[in-house]
Amino acid sequence: MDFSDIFAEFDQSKRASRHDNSQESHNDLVLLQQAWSNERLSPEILEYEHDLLERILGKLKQKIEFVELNSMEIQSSHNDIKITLMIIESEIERVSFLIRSYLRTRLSKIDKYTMFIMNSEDSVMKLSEEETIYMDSHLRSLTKLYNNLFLKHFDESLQKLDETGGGASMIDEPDLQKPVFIQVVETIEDPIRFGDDENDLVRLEKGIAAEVSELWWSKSESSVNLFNEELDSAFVIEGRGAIGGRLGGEGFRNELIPILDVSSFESNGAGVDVGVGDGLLLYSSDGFKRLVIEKGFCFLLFTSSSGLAAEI
Amino acid sequence: MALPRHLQNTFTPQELEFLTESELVRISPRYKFNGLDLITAKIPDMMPNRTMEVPLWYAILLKKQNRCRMFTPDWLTEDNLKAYLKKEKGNANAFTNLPFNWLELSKIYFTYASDEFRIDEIPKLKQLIAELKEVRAIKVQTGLKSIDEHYLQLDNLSRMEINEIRRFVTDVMGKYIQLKNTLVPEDEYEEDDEDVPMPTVGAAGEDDDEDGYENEGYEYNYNQ
Amino acid sequence: MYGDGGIKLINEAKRTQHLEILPRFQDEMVRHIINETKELQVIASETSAEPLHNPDPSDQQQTQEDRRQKCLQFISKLAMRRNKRCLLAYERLRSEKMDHMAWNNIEAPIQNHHEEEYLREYESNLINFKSAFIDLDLTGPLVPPKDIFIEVRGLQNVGLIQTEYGAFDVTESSRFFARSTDVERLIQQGYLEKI
Amino acid sequence: MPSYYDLDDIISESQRIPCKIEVTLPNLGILEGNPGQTITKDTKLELPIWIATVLALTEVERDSNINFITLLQPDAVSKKVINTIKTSPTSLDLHSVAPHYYSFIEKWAELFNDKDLVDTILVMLKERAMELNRFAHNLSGVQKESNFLYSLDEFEKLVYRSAHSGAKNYRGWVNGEE
Repeated sequence: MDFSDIFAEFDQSKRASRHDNSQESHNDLVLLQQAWSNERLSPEILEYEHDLLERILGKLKQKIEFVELNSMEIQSSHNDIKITLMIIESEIERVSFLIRSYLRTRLSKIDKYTMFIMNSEDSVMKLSEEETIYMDSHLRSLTKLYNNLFLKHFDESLQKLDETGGGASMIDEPDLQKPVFIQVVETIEDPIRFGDDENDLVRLEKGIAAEVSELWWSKSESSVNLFNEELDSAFVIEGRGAIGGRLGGEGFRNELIPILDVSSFESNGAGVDVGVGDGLLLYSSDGFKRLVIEKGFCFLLFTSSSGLAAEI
Repeated sequence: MALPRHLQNTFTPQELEFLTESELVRISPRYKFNGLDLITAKIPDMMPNRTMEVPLWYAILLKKQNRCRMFTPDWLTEDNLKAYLKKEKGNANAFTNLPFNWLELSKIYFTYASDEFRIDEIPKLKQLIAELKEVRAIKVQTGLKSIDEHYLQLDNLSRMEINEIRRFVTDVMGKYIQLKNTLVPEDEYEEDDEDVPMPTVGAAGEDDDEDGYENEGYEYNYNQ
Repeated sequence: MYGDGGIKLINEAKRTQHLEILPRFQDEMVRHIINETKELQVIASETSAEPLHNPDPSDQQQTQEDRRQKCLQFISKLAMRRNKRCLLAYERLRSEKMDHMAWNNIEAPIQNHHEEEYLREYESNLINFKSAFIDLDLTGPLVPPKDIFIEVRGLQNVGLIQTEYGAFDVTESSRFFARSTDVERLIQQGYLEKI
Repeated sequence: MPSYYDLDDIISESQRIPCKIEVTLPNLGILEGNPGQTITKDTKLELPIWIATVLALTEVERDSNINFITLLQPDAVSKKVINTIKTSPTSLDLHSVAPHYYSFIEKWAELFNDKDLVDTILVMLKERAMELNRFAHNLSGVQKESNFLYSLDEFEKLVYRSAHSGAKNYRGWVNGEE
């Protein structure tokens, strides 16, 4: 077997892509890890990463086929070949693990909040087609089980599974007040005003943002593009609203940026600095979202050598 | 269940280690090796002794085959760790700015690149890492005392360290929030809807006192 | 007292909450609760009792006497809902255990045929979902991959071993890299050892 | 809002609290174990929370200001318990007072909008959480088995498990477990 044949494919794609965005693959990994991490830590179901998954699954398929095609033929003891296959296979395992864990995390949330999701069009939109089928089918089986075991003995009025009155609502909702750890990964220069009070200013230096679990934006009434083409560095929010959007600055490609949904803001004074490496633990209470940022109150350094956001 | 409970809303340390393995690190190949176009990385051709960046997991694989040298992180030296430790001990209120995956990285390098350190260096480094962790753990415990429903301030705490306390903190803070939520916000309370019947609590004793909890017979005041 | 059976069932569920296996279905307890609920339904429907709490303004005429009479109906309704909650919470936990069995391929006999049926349905739901991701083993390990390949040393002369990565001639003192899943058994059998 | 399917929440609502019947009720003898009988005004008895809280909020007659029952002060918020909570929160056997203490307080505080009570409980929560965290992490100074761990209420037990598993998982990882 000619060694060069086997790897021609790699060489070609490598050369071809050299002029493309060579960061793309790695960015996909970062995005996938981020999606996995956010899904794990946020209480509610997040939007299914259609495009990302499609891209990665496509490449995964190619690699699996490559391994299958070559593994039996390569019985030679050529070390480079063996190692190459080990590398490819190792990566297949790594990527598979991430996707598997991502999908199963989502399914567990879908199971938990089925009734809530079904009652909210926005939530249903977040599911993939397969997930919707899974959810419907699971609910059908469960309903049948409950009916067969006991509900069928009861009056119709007592058979519902989505009753909300009478003290205990049957519709379990994700707890959006649940505290989450967040991390500031970029800085925004201009002050951001929270609430109506002129004094409630927060300055995030350019390049910084507080990475907040997506639960903050999912509930927000309005989200603002933080780093889009027109608005390069900063924005101002007035009144109740949300800060959030996608980061498109240098080195960042559509990274999710924080959403800080704020209706009341407490700080020790105006113009609080939040610096790189700062992280916040936020929570919301009494039905409002609240942001508390104090100087020096932070957690985390960010992050990977690529300069991209990392979840904590 | 689709996802076991122990994996919900948290990470295992192994998972955090896995994430760190995606980080790019510097290596110096020992042999020529063709580049690879992988799913999540494009590895350029490798030339002997030409320093390059590759994902950590990739470096580990090559390292196991003795095909490269791994450069250990700059901060992971005896001198630097001693300096960190000194700083760590010197300030009771803040954590030093170690890399946010310092625990994962040090463990990985000790495990897979032990020969990149000086002879006898690793036990000392491990000892320093353990001391740092210990000093910081005590600060975490102290810091946790400031926990309330608002926020928790723990500057520069690393991802592994956060993960270690994640569930504890979110449980306790969550309960804070729930308890606070039982109260009607003060500004809304005045406009008490007259039609809402209020429960009454019977006094179990006869004493009367201003401070309700000072005696058995406290009354709840519903009107403010 | 109404609801006592329900709480008994829930305590039973709590006791067995962390068991990996599906405990016996508490047929008798469940039947008891169903019967009590049926009785409650009869009581509750004896008069078309309007809800006592949050009275509607048009309800002005309702006398204290009426309301006293209706209190039993009211409590019956509360108790019915309470019983229903207990039953559902009990079965929900069991369904989760069955889901767990399906994900982990745990084969265990299930006595209750409705539950048996549920499990089969869930399994086929799962197979259907998995078919959209044929390249991933969705039921595969949830621990991050680590040391997929390991270096091993032969301890005995075994001869040629075929793996996906070629054949290895396992002899005393031979060394090679192999996929750990391929050589796991050989290590257990003492033919190889991990270096 | 606890989950509808949450076992602990269901159990916590079965906890009984003392009440006084405010009006004679025909047919409600079931409440004191005499089905079919009448239960008379001023009867004192213990009712599960899921009934008691609703009856305590329901008026006998519209605008009468008389509710079916009056809640009597339960032990859990008695002067004695509250004082112990204030003076030595970590030595209190909370589990004996009420196995689902916090859950009970939430329900109680919600009924009475009792800010003082909530503030007191928050202080206790923190003290006890810190203490159990020390146990969970096996920190220096905490070695021998203590009665404290047996005094945890169900929520605290859960917190203990959280803290403990965090510490245990980390140690396992450091020691090379997969």
